[in-house]
Amino acid sequence: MAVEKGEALDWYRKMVLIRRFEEQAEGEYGKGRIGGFLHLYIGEEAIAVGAMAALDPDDDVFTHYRDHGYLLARDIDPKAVMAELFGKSTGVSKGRGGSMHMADVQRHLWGGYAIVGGHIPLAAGMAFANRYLGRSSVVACFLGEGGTNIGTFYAGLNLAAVWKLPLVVIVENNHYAMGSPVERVSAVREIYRKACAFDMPGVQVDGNDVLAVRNVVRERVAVARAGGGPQLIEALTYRFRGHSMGDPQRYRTREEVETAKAGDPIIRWRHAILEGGLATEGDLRKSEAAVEADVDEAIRYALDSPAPEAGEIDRDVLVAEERGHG
Amino acid sequence: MAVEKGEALDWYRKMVLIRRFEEQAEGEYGKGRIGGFLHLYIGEEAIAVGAMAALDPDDDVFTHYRDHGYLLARDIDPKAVMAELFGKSTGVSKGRGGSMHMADVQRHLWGGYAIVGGHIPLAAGMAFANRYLGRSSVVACFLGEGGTNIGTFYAGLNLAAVWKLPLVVIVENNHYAMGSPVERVSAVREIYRKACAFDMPGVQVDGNDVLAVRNVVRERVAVARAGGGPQLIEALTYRFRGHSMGDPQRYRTREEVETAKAGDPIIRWRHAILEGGLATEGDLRKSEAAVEADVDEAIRYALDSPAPEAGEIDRDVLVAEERGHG
Amino acid sequence: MAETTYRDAIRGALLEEMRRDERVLVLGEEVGVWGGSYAVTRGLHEEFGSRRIIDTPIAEAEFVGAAVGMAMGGLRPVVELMTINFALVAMDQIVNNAAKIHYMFGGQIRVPMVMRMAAGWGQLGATHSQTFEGWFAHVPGLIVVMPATPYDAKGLLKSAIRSDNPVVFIEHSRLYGMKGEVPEGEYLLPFGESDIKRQGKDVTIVTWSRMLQVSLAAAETLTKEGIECEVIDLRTLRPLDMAPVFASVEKTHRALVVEEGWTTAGMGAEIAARISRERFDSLDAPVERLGQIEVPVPYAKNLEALMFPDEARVVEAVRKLVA
Amino acid sequence: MAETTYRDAIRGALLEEMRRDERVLVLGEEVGVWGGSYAVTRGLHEEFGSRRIIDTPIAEAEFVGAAVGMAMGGLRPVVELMTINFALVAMDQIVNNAAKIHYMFGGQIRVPMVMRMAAGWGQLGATHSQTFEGWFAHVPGLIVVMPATPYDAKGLLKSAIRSDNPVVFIEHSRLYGMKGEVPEGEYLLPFGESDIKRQGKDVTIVTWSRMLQVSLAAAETLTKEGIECEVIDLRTLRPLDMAPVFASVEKTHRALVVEEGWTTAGMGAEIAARISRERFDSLDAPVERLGQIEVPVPYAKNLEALMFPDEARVVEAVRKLVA
Ligand SMILES: Cc1ncc(C[n+]2csc(CCOP(=O)(O)OP(=O)(O)O)c2C)c(N)n1
Ligand SMILES: Cc1ncc(C[n+]2csc(CCOP(=O)(O)OP(=O)(O)O)c2C)c(N)n1
Ligand SMILES: [Mg+2]
Ligand SMILES: [Mg+2]
Repeated sequence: MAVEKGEALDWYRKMVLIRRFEEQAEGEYGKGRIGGFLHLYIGEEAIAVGAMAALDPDDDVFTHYRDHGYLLARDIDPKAVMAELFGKSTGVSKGRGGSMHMADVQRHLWGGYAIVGGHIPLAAGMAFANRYLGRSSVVACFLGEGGTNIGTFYAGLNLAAVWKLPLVVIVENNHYAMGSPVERVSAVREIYRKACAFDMPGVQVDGNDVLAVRNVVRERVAVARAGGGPQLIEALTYRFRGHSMGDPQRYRTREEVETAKAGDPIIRWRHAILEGGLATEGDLRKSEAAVEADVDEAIRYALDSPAPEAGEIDRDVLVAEERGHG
Repeated sequence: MAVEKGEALDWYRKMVLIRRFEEQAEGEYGKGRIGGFLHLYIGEEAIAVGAMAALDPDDDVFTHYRDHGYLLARDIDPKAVMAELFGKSTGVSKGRGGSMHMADVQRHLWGGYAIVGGHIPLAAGMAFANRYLGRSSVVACFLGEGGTNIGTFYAGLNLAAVWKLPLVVIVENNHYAMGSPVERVSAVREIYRKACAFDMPGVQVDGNDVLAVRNVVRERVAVARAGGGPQLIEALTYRFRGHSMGDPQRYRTREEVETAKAGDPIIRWRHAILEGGLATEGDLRKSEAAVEADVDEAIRYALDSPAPEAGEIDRDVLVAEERGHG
Repeated sequence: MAETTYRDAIRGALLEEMRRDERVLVLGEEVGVWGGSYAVTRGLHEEFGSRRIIDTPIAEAEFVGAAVGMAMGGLRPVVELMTINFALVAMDQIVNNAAKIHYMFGGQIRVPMVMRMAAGWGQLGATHSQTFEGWFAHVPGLIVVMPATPYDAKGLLKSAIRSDNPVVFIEHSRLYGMKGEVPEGEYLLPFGESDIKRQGKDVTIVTWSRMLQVSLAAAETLTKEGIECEVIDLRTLRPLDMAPVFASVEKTHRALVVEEGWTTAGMGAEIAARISRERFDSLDAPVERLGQIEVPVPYAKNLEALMFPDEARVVEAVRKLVA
Repeated sequence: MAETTYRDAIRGALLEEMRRDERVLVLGEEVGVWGGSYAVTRGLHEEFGSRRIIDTPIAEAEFVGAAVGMAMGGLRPVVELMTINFALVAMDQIVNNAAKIHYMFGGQIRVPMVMRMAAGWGQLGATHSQTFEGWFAHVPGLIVVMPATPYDAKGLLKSAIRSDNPVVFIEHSRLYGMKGEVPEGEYLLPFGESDIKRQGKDVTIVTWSRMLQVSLAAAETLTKEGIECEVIDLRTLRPLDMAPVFASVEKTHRALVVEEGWTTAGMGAEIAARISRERFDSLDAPVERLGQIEVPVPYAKNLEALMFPDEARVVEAVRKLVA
């Protein structure tokens, strides 16, 4: 395997971190400490982790509302992510964004966006700015397969292609948009094929194989960085939980979910590591325990953090105008 | 040639009618009798005429704002079309729509639409209604190639494909959207190829060959009518005049326009008729003279018609509600 | 009379109208198998199947536009837009097509359609907590309904479905569970009839949608202090029936408008401007407006709680008004 | 001082700011070789080339969204939307992205961008003759500018380009040819400062954009009848500076709002509501509003001429107000 021990373990740790983080977030939601919509990333961890591993630290990332995993994979402090879910002032978005609207600009993570497809043009614009300003950064933009049926996806890709922007669009095909299976809402089942309308490279990857994801993203990022224009990647995965909290999941059978769980990306990567002799069972256990402690700490931190002060409510609506020039 | 004498002459007459109508409209615009935006169809006549020849009278038509030609090709009275341009109460839309918003529901012409791409979903909805209500009508929807870069085009096609609607989308590729050549604004130059993203048949046709247009549209309409789902046709043509009145045309050379004029669809069809022995020079002259008289009459009619009464201004904003059921 | 939730009242209207008229159909994201993201269409797919209960792709502009086309073609589509926020994606279709087609083609074409969408909030953040009723009420060619009770919701939705006009029908996510009396038999309610939901002599409260419930609760509290509020529910914002409001102000000489949205250039501004003009001589005090703080809605629970008028704020505003 | 057209004043602002700051760029349909559909950007492509003057596909949602992303990435895009009608296609990007990103991510991100668009009419029909300034003014997180003179247009556009906020900059197609004094040197005008364009003691006219010119013409006529109008140009609708309006009403005791759009829940409603509330005791008569007839704009010239306030109608409204 073309992966180092350190890397392999790091990816494992991150995937387990995301999994554990999400499970705990679900529990905290049940206790009423997290509110609103909460979209869990459980089952899809290999995509965020594999993709982030392929990006440089100053490459830019845009994601949709199912976004916790991206932040964690990007090494953003789980404490600040959890605090955001708790609506605390120490959260990544100061408690103003919540689960669906998390950003950490220091880490070039430009936000989770909650209007389906609405962030694709933003990502294109950022890619434009990078090139215009002579930065070599590539922009990675994530969305779900259901989001590939809205106008901004297509017309955004066209814009990016016409302008040959350094943009890599990664579609997480978890087979459902809420309760809609792909074939009910998309004329093509294979999302990567939509690239054909824009003469854009389109590739499919097993999104539950973190190494495969890393490799495909790395390849596409290199092409985009070299001036090859936008790239489309479809990563096949499966959402193990409901769309958000309280989804009765009438649209699929329990068996289907159980079958999908056999392909759990974490279990797969665990096997791969052990088989490849990249780490021992003990190493993995240690990693798991560390993650457990980190998430517990994140929850404590979130709990102990102060809520935003009431006076904060009208901060940052607008940047203050410099009036000197009047 | 698989075309009868009567048909051949009828198409010729209609193309000449459109040409003459547009030339005269341009003149009337100069005299201030027509206002607003005026988009002429000169050079593109073969598309409207060929396509209408392929449709049944109760097939439904949606077009964009460059719409006079469609109405004339659909046998809608030139008097009512001209009166609309003059903003008269006898106009097809009672003078309320003008050049860009003309409809004649009796002839299943559901309107010219002036927001680029905005009518594609409407056409899809009409196709849905036709199937739902057991009508065998197919819907033909026309737009320009520039309009294929907006979200409603792509997402509208996806919707139509998912629902397998009896819809034929016909893109008039006249090479420019205002001053934008295709390659500046579209990732693919061959618009018909955009169909690939929807697993939809896409074909290209010489839009200056009225018979070719008729044949291709007839074929696609048959497929759509038989349940084959939506079809995409790209008809290649060229706009001989400016985008609208007062276009300085800095975006193309005079030579380019002159070269294009060599492919004038009317001249081509004239030759074809004579060569095929479908009519004599005299027949064609007679037809031209008749058209000339018709357009003159249309102008007289438009001039003589009354403007809408002031009291009409707030008519038809809403359909009166039946209050009886309260 | 039976107690029914706002949700069930709306479903009841859909059910009755779909049974009555084959041309009525429902489309939107997750309206079918899922039963609607707020469970309003639950059960309809079982009864009517995929022919009449149609799940759409996430493509608001396109399925709203398709509904316009369906309506032109003789159907009576009821589109569900999940939340009013997503209507922003379809705004061109609503304003330039649905609202204008009847007029601009000289009255030849009718667009009988209903666009259902939920306003509401609940730690959903800035993109998911808005309400734009004033925007829709601004547009000639639209009918805008915003019911506050199960009774009104059912009667007005049935009228909306039978209307030959495009109707924007704005529900409220925080009302879906609310119960109220709904008669067994069929009934329809007309557009453009404001409803006096509570009689009073001291202050006129003008409101609609969920803020009616907030205002009624406030009125209950105020009655203990001897302040009697007349609470008027506009129910439809276009057409707008101001007659009962004007009559009320003649009696109370004071008016408060309570709305959930931002006040600047919102619906409340229209109401306040009209009362101020039409009852200039009756008013003993300026017309007051209570609305959302003018910032994007924050996620944090404690901040969000400050955003919208609540019972306490309405009580306080009325107290000030009569002071 | 030199006489310059409104069009050239706007172009001048673009030119100066582009020369001053490499990060400023212009994008939109036909802004390049064509020179802008209203010829505002003519000549810019020659000077700055395709790197900074960027022709876009017809895809308003996408190029407005791209401009948001450019702004986030450190550029200062000026987007041209041709006409305000096409902004409907991009409404989600304007409201849910441009206006909210700074706030909802806790102030981390700035969106310094300008969205230029022309209101206006002229036998263009219902889809092409609208104006929605009240919609934009409703939205926290946006700055909304609507200049009425070459001088204001230039100074405010320069401020808009230098602002770190998203600015909706609404021009008027029927003002582009209007001439006015514009100083040679550089100047900027602040947001949120209404401007008294004419002093008067009898009636306060509050207006903005092209209606300022109509109102000034009416005031000229009225002065011959001995009626002196104070005409106040709001210039920016968000932030809104009502102080000069209130001060004026204290003097005149009468106010008329003149707007080009539909009145219901429009910007004028806000102005009327505020004056009525804040100067309740100063007013000798109700605040009046004059706006567009509430129908989609018809094409026919004679009907269109009835749609908008013109000099005669303003004169008549003022006469009635002082009667
Ligand atoms: C424009 C818009 N329409 C509807 C919604 C409601 N919605 C939120 S998530 C979602 C499903 C998205 O599915 P997909 O893109 O496949 O992503 P996944 O949730 O599977 O990760 C929908 C319909 C929205 N947020 N934005
Ligand atoms: C959404 C929208 N954006 C912009 C415009 C302005 N506009 C009118 S026609 C046109 C060009 C359309 O070109 P194309 O689709 O190729 O049709 P053609 O005019 O060549 O027939 C543009 C940009 C519009 N009407 N609608
Ligand atoms: Mg999905
Ligand atoms: Mg074209």
